[in-house]
Amino acid sequence: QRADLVLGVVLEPPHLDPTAGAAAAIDEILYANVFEGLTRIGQSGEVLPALAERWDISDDGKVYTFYLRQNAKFHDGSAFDADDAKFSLDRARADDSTNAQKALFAAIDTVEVVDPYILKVTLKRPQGSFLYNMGWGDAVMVAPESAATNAEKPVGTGPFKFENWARGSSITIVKNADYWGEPVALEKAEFRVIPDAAAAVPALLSGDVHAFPMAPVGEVLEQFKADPRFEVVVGVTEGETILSMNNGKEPFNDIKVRQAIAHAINRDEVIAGNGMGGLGTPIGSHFSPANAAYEDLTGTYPYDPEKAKALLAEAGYPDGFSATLKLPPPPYAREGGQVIASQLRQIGINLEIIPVEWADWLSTVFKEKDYDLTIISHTEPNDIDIYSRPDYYISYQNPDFNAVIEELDVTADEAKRNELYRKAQEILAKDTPVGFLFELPKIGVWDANLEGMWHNMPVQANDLTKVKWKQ
Amino acid sequence: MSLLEIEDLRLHIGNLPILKGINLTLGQGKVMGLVGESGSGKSMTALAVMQLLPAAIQASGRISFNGISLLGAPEAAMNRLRGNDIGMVFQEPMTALNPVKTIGEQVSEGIRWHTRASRAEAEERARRMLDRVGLPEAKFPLSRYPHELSGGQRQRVVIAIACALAPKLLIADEPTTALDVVLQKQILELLRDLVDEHKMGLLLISHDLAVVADMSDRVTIMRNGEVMEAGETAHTLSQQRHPYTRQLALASMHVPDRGEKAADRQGPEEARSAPLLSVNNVTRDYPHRRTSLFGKPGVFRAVDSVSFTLDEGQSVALVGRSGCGKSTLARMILALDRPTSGTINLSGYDVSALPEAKLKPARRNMQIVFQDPYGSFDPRHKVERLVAEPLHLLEIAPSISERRDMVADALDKVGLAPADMDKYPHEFSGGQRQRISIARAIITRPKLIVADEPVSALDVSIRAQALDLFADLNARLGVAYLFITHDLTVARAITDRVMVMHEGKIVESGRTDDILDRPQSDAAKALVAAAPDLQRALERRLARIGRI
Amino acid sequence: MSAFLAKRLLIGLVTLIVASIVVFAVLEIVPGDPALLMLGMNATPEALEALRSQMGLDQSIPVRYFNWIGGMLMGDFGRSWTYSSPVLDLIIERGIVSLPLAILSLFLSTAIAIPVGIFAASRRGTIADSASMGAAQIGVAIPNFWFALLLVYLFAVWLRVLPAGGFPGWGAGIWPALKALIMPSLALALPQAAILARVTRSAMLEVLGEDYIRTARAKGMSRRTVLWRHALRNAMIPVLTILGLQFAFLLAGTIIIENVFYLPGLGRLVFQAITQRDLIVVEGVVMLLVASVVVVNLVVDILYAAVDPRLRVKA
Amino acid sequence: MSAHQAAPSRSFGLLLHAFGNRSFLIGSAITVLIALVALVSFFWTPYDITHLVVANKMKPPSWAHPFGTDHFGRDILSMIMIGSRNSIAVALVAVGIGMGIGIPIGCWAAARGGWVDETLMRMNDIVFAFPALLSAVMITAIFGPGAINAIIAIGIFNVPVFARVARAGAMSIWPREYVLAARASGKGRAQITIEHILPNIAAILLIQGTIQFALGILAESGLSYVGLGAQPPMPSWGRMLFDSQTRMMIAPYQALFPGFAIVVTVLGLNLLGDGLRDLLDPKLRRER
Ligand SMILES: Nc1ncnc2c1ncn2[C@@H]1O[C@H](COP(=O)(O)OP(=O)(O)OP(=O)(O)O)[C@@H](O)[C@H]1O
Ligand SMILES: Nc1ncnc2c1ncn2[C@@H]1O[C@H](COP(=O)(O)OP(=O)(O)OP(=O)(O)O)[C@@H](O)[C@H]1O
Ligand SMILES: [Mg+2]
Ligand SMILES: [Mg+2]
Repeated sequence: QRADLVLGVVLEPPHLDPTAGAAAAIDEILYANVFEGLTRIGQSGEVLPALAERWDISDDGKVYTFYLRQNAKFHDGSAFDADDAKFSLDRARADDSTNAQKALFAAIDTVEVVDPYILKVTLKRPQGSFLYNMGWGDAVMVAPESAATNAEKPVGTGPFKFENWARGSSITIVKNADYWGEPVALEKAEFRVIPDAAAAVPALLSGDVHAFPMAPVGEVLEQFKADPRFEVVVGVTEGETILSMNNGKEPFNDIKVRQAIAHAINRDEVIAGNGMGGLGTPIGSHFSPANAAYEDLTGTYPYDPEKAKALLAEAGYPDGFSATLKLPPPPYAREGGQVIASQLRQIGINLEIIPVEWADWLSTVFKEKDYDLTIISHTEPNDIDIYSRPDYYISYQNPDFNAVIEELDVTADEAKRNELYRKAQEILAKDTPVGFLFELPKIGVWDANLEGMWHNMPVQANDLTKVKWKQ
Repeated sequence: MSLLEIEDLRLHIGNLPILKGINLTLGQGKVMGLVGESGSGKSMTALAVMQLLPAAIQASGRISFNGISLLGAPEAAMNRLRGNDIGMVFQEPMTALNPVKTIGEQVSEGIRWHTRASRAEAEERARRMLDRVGLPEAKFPLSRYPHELSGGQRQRVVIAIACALAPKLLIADEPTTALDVVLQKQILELLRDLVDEHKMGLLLISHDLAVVADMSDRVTIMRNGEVMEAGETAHTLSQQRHPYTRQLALASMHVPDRGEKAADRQGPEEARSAPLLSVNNVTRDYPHRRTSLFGKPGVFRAVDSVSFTLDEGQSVALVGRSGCGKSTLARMILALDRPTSGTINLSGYDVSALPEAKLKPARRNMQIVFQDPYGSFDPRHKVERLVAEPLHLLEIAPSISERRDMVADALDKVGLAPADMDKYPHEFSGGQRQRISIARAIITRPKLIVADEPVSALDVSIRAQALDLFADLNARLGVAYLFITHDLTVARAITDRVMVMHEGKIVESGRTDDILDRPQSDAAKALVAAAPDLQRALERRLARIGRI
Repeated sequence: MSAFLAKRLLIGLVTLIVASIVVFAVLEIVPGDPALLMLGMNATPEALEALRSQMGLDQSIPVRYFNWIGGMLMGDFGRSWTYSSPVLDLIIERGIVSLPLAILSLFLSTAIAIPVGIFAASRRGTIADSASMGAAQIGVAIPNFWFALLLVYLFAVWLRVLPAGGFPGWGAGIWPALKALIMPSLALALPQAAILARVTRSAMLEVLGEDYIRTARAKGMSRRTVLWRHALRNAMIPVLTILGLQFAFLLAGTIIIENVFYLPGLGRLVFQAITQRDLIVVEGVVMLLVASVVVVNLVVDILYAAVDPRLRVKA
Repeated sequence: MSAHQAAPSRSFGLLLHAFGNRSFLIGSAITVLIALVALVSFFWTPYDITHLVVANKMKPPSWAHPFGTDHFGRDILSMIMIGSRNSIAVALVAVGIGMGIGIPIGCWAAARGGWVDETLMRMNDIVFAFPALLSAVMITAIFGPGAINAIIAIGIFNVPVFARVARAGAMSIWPREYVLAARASGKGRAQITIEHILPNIAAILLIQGTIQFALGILAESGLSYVGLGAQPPMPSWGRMLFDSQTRMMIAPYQALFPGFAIVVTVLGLNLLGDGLRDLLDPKLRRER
């Protein structure tokens, strides 16, 4: 039976330390395969035990006691224990830490080793999402001896060991024989970097690559669907794709203008022309349709150019206005942006399209807020709270919304949390600080003989633990 | 049966005839001179014998070599003949050799090709041949490249290639036109010796009657692709039965009528007022090519402490071998180049030191006529603009109609019609072009004209006309000339004084007749001895015939 | 000869120094913060600051320039910001893909072009001549990436004889590695070959019209012999010039072709490093490419002298 | 061979030659056609390409859309027509920049000689030492991608080309006797350059111009292909190729037509250049 696998990935990770960079590409290769956290996120976004077998939460919601696996070992042979766990958490929240998601650890007050396999984490305040946070790739457990060299030679506790990185080309991981849990079926997996969309199609067709969990194949998807050699799975991600507007700037500080834009957007057409084969679920607020707390609010501002024009006139722009639309590299932005520009032109808003590199987007749009409109997919899971952040690039301010988020932060009860999430969604849908477009689809194409691939993408990961070839 | 027989050779390019029925016979050990003006078909005749005509040209008639018919002979057969039985020497020694191969390779190549000799054997023969043409191994090893040789030496290599296998027939197409007279003499003597030695037949092509008269047993005179006259050299050229022959002979011995005034000007030196031009101790150095990055570049002294004066209306010749520095000196006089040291004074202006802006008045007084009547005109300009160019020097720019008048006047003076103003230079013949070039030189009424080889590119008959014009202008306008030439007949024809230059120095100067008849310095003697002279050549030849 | 070489070397050195200043200055004004790019949208300001000082971005520009130059002279190209591995290692890793690719293409284009050019010149005006030059005309006009695309669909998708792209590494064996380079080098080489064939042909024709060719023919040598023995070497002089220029072109051409075939070469490395603002990598690779152009020009100059004795200045 | 070739009346002779010159005829026909297409596109295209009708996407060629439609439902024929503007404009302006800066530099270097010449030419070498595409990538990284920056990037690399050609041409004219005659008439370097040098090197510059123009079109398409050339919604041939390459399998016409547009245009320009060379370069003309 076959036990090797070649996966295509679009982006090469800059390095291999998930605790020291934001690049999704790092997690896509290492998360759950090489590195594990105290908890982990399952296929539908649920929190599952990982290196922590189980945990207790104090009644005030401030103290978490984790009971760790006793048979877990790092790939260098050293055992995993509470000291390692304390080291990992303290390192991530230290002053000179370069963890990209430092905010995940902001609530932690102290971390104590109670026993070699019992870890006590005390929070400054109750945090409902703490267990979920501990499942992020940025919170994985590392060993003190190897933490500094993980960037080049990652050492984790997962079912696969890192073997080789041919820079610019591929990263290979192999089965970890000493894994504490259920052994994996694959002996070897190679993540091959294929950045060019045009190259992905022939790579799959020629059989060079067995699976492309996020296949950039656009319209050619139909071709793969029709081909019995391939299985095509369209799932959801945590990527809310939005038309961000600079709420701190004329004319987007005017809700009428924003509503006009919301009415002018024809989501179906945007999705049809989004460069991802016309796939994607329309959204009316900042929430993933895969989530239990999701509420369909796409009807809040239906497509209605006439109404949009009227609203614009009310706002004092009867003849429309001109603005810029900065587009980062992914096709959903570059392609979808053209459709949006065409749609807004119908109501008199003339957009000048300015394509920007990621680096440029991050510093000019995200940091300096030097933009009018931009299209971006927020792929962090459960990140509706970004609208409450002070100084965020959208510059949206609503005390009601902030109150909901604050309450959410201290609520641990599932039902209650979902209720609050719905409330937050509704506020955003009404206020429409941004134009809500669609949830980024996860288009997976792989060999029909392959099973166990994840269909959805609740976190940025390609969990290979259950993948195997059919006989 | 003769060595080479050409019967009714006709060449066409499309419908255009190039040769119209040439007949020519050459015996073994004999020299046949082929003369004619430019474009008369001399080279084409030679190439037809070699079967190396340009692809577009069709040939008919009969060429037989040693009884073998060449015209239409298969390529393989021609390959066996060429270089082995028929050798050819070309006009341009500078380009006739492959720049990337050593002379040894180039000479031995033909030997190996034809005799299948080993490399060593072939090289041995090549060595002997090069030694024979005056390039002894000791001084000129086989490993030399062509660019390491002078023009005359290269021509010797070309001759060595052609004669390497002692061919029965040697064709030499203007083998000396690119060389100066002294070299010309040496090369011609070499050819003659080779002919005597190997009993070769030589077809010598030249436009110079004197050369042919000196060298050949028989001559064939061509014009426009036809043979005008053929016969024994001395008789043909001295009796001049055919009018065209007479015309050629007269033209090549032509001396312009310079009138009385010219003689008057040759007054005693002390009687003269301030000279028009005075050149004092002028030296010009050119940097050598640098050989090391930081070392100081060496210098080459092209003109070496030259001093002389030139009076108004005087006509002076500057003669000397190729590369002796004549043109360099002329350029400095014209303020186109600056001396390394020394001064040049033209009617009160120090042209060697004045900045360009202050030179205008001096420039108005001097103009230049070049050798190449075609290359001296911008092909894109009309005659009016070309001739008017020096008017740029006038203080007040003339109006358009004034300008046309002045151009018309200048054209009139050189014997051209005012209507010619609106033509382009390529619409004129060589002689007419040289007239235009003279018109340009006189339009500002200069006191001095520097003429650098003004007639050496012209055919004899045109040359005679040009010389007449120079003499005429000198007489009528009183222009002074500095005539640069290596051709002593030209110097004799129209100058009052001669200066002989050698390796950058003026080695001798004086009245034209004195110098040319009684040269004192070695350089002058060599020049005079080498200068071909039709009259003397014929006398020698007739005397020889008489003696027999 | 040595003086000539010394002069060329000095010029090359000056070129490199000027190039280093230009490259450094140009990249200083590239917008975008590499630290922000690495840590992403959720990064805290302290984390960013910490990363910047790790990268040495808090030093002044001249200090960074001289550190960089000084390091390079010692053979230390610095550490990649994104890959956090030595730049030199990266360059070597990528170079062993790009260099063989460039050499293979150069070899292919010369191997195709020169015989074709000579053939066409020797058969001037025949159908063979017109046909090969017509093909060359079209070859010159085809964008190499488009040609690459056609190749991929023909050989990888349709015929399935060659991999569509990627590079298995030399460790996977010579043949699989070469197989991965066949199409890319073909795509790079063909348009170049078309240019080279045209140059070869016209250089040959020019030389065939020279006087010394007539001299050689007058020795009785056949047309073919003259072509090989006399014309070829002289015709190589302009061909060499074009070859030298083409090398620089090939190096740059790899940027596009490596993208089409997702080869992990130097071209992709710079392209990627620029988008990721990994400036130290960009600087290192650009300097390397400039240096290789300088070296190739030097080699071409030396070859000139080998071909043309007129250029051999005697010491 | 003698330099005194018989030249027929110049302009008339050229005309006669032109009609007998196949490269020139085909080349100029293609060039004129492309220029016409670009001109027409300002007034009329079959469809409005600024209005996207995504529902219409990826229709194969038909009577309504002779070249089919793209992934936004735009008419590819209209896109190619408008794209020609971009290709022509970029290449033309880039050649203009190259000529505008390169020719004066080359002429100046030739006129002055000595250290001026040496310095200018070494500066040229430095520009030449940068692989052009690489520098274009850097330029667009700084100023952002876009047609203008593509023009600058391509233009910069045309400068040394024209400088070299102009210098070589001028160097061969300066020692001519008619230049000496002009100098003897007291004309300065600048005036001689304008009156004698430039008109006499115009032909080789023109020929080089068509070659660089063709290369410019290729370079622009290359830049657009890696996403650094013209930006949407402005159509460009290279960009169209880039956009269509993932869809080669299902909509090959999307990549074929813009590809052919590039090949045909470049071919036309190269033929024109060849034809011009045959017509204007007497050295080659003589050889025929
Ligand atoms: N390759 C050619 N194609 C067509 N016509 C030619 C060619 N070469 C020469 N001619 C013409 O053939 C005629 C004879 O030329 P040829 O070279 O034999 O003259 P020539 O007597 O050697 O003149 P010169 O003294 O100038 O060398 C001339 O009218 C010339 O224009
Ligand atoms: N620009 C230059 N640089 C270096 N050397 C030069 C230069 N011009 C001329 N020379 C050298 O100076 C010497 C004299 O040259 P010049 O042109 O004055 O000779 P010339 O007497 O006119 O010869 P010719 O009769 O062949 O025209 C020659 O040896 C020549 O090689
Ligand atoms: Mg001749
Ligand atoms: Mg001279």
